[in-house]
Amino acid sequence: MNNFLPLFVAVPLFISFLIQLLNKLPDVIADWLALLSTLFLAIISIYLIRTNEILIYQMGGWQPPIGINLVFDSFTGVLLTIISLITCLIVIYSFSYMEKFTEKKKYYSLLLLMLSGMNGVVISGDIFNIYVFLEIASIASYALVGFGCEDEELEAAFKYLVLGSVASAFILLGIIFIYGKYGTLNLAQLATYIGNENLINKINLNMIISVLFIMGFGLKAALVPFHAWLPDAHPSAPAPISAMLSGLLIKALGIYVIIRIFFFIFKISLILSYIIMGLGMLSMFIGVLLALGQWDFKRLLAYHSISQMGYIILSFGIAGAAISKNLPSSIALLALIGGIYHLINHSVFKSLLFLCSGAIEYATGTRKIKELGGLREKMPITSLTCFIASLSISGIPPFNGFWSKLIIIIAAILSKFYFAAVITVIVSFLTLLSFIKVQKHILMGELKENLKEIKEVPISMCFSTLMLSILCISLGLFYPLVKTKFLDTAANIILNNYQYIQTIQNFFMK
Amino acid sequence: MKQNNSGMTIIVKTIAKLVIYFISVFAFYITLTGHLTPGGGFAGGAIFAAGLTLLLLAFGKDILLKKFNYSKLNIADSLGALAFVIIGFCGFFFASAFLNNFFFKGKVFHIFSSGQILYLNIAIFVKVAACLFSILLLLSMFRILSENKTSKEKEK
Amino acid sequence: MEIILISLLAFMIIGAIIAIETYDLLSSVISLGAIGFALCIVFLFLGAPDIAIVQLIVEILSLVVLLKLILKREDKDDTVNYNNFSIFSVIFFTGIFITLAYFFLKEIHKFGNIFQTFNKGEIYSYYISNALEKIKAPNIVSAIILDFRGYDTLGEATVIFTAILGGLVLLRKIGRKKDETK
Amino acid sequence: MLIYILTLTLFLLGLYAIIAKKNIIKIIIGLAIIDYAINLFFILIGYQRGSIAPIIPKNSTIKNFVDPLPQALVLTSIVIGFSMLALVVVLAIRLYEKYHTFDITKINKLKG
Repeated sequence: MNNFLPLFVAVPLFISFLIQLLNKLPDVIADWLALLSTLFLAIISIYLIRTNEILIYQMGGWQPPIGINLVFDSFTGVLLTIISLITCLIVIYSFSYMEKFTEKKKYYSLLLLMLSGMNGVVISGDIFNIYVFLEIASIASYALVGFGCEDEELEAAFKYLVLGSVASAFILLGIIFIYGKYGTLNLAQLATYIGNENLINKINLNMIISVLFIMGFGLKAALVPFHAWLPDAHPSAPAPISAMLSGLLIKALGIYVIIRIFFFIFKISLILSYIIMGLGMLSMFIGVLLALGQWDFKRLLAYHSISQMGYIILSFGIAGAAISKNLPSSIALLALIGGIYHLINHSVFKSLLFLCSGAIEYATGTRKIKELGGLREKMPITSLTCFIASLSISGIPPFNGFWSKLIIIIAAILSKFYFAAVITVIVSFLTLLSFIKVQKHILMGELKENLKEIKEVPISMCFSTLMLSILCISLGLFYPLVKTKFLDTAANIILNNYQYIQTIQNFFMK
Repeated sequence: MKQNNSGMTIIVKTIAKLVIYFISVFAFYITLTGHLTPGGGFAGGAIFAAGLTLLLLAFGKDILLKKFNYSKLNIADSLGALAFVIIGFCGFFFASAFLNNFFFKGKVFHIFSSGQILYLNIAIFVKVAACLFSILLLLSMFRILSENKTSKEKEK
Repeated sequence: MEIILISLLAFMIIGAIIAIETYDLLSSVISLGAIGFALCIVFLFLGAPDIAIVQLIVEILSLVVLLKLILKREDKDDTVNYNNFSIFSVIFFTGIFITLAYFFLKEIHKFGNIFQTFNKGEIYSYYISNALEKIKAPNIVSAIILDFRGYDTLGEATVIFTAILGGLVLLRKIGRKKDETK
Repeated sequence: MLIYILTLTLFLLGLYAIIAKKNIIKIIIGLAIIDYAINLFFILIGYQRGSIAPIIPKNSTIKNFVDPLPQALVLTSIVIGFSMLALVVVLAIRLYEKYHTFDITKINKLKG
């Protein structure tokens, strides 16, 4: 069962090197190779998510503290399934969307490298290994942001690259301090050392290390003080790439690693969870305020991803506060379930929204909401899926956005953070307001004269947008089933994280 | 060599022609004995790329492009990376773990001694040499493009 | 031993200040090269030969790349505008960070004895003793890179591959196919 | 302790160059200096006083070596630093070709 783990990184790497090797062959070969590999990964991840015990894979056959080990628990499983499923649909989407760009084969190999970087970060159990695969995913995303080689895209890519490399420098500095103090790089051994260590004075190294990690991974997760790159990088990237960036990259590289480090390795403390909650509320509020004034569709969506990320970070902050104030564990469990569920929902409907914006840009050639209007006659499928996605992001009851926001609000109230609950309600109302504006301009209204001859986007784009909207609806309607099968075990894994450390311990070299 | 003015003076060209053999022999030595003496795939590949850069700077771009055009560099680059992953996969299929070193280890202090480390060193040598040299070729190619563009703008 | 390291480090800091502050871009790139070579010498003193080799060669290549960027282009950095607020804030922040650093750096093991960490050099001694028996590779660093932690180097080779691919993608002349209709 | 603090000042100098300087070349130089400082810090952490490089000599039983693990990590981080530098240089060339200047303040087509 655990022999599948290295395939998540090895198969995309192998296929992307193969695509670059067969440079002379036509683009169709690259399409099918990319599709088959992502489909294969999706099937493995669905097969693997059903086991709810922790899988360990010793890379190279060496025991954990010597070699690197890969870890798969149900929280990783949830993330791996989202990444593989959405990447598979994005590859289908870019069959026809990328016809507008040159060098389609290089696009596919960069996409697969980003996928293998994300998978590598999610399943690795060694902190320097997380850094290396974070670098792979980031460098691939820098190149893909500037894929169109226009003036704005190059400038956005430059800004994103400089900020990203500063963040990686902070992360590496944190890793040096960890190795300097604890002498090990393995996450589980680190957790045991930090666990039975008594901190003497106030300004200790762990505080500095957690500050460095929050700054580094916070920038990768586009939390507010470090969000400067996101509103420029996402609109200038091609649509499937911005769907992947804001749907998957900021989650796998940012949120997941923050949780993995601050819930599993550094015992979550009250101050730390207050900082995380503060960051969450800040990004929620500022993200949606900036989004209200936007008239460029993709830039508006980029600001909304910042505010939606604030939801996820806030719910994990609430869970951390509940654990460290040792409130009844049901509250922390509820907050964790809300956070993970909103993470899944946000990946689904945010990628769907970006793919719809790409479809609109593919058909009409412009992203400005003012110039669009009344697309529902000419582009029925795209407008339908865009409508469903906007409903679910603003939290209308039957759709999935509503459930996760509700859980987060309940968790905030139960753990007596009334201020957080009030902010969440206000922000979700403002999101609803902003998406009503979007719907009014794009779908309702009458068709402008210069848009008369636009026609529906090709089948491959419609197929992936339809599939994503079906996923949106089914996640909303079958919420109890989803909760019991995936979310409970994932939340339990995070709550009592000693299981993670125990299972790796008994693999240790004696 | 016909006398063309691209690249540096004749002195640099003759020295470059002589030195390139020593550099490449040194690069091969560093790579092949990567597991015995300091060095390894990265160092050897970088040294070989530095030698090619010397040729590029001394003789100018067009002579180099006859032997080292992009498709060859690209194939060498992806072949090196593929070899690395394939060695990893044969560890995965034949032995217990992904990058397991199940190859014949041989006697200590001999070249063919430490199993997969030698093969991986060669794979990394090919990859790093092709990669670093294609960066420099890329930059020198691109500067020509921007020059004739700026010259056109000056005329306008 | 420490005196040599501290003097080389002082040389690197002065070189860094020169590299950042000079108007002429060419001299700042050259002083960056000087820092790189001083770093290579420091690596040799700290007993890291193959890191010194790789650092030296990569330093030369990055110098060539930077010079290719600067020559025949703008060579004066005319954006320098000194107001005393920026200088004062820089000194203020470095002062805070250094005093803070003095406290928390106490917890890292003293310079020169690596056994003061939490696991008392347990992984270090495993690598030292098993590199020769298990893998028959005298060069322990190569043994770690390609066998104990070979997965890191797989990621490493991919990083270079991605950077080259990214460079190729960003340097192509036509990004988007200009469709004639719109 | 003094050596660690000097390395941290080098790191801060690189950070200062990235934040305060307006010229793209100075930002690239700042990135390179940050990489140098971090690689140096890694090797300083792994130095054992009075011990030789981690290459086992042929027929001698010296056992005190420098810690080889940071050196393996620094090799990776040097190559990552160089590939980052190559990407930044490529972007700087394209930006110079489009905007004809290295000055950050003049490269601001993106609004909002």
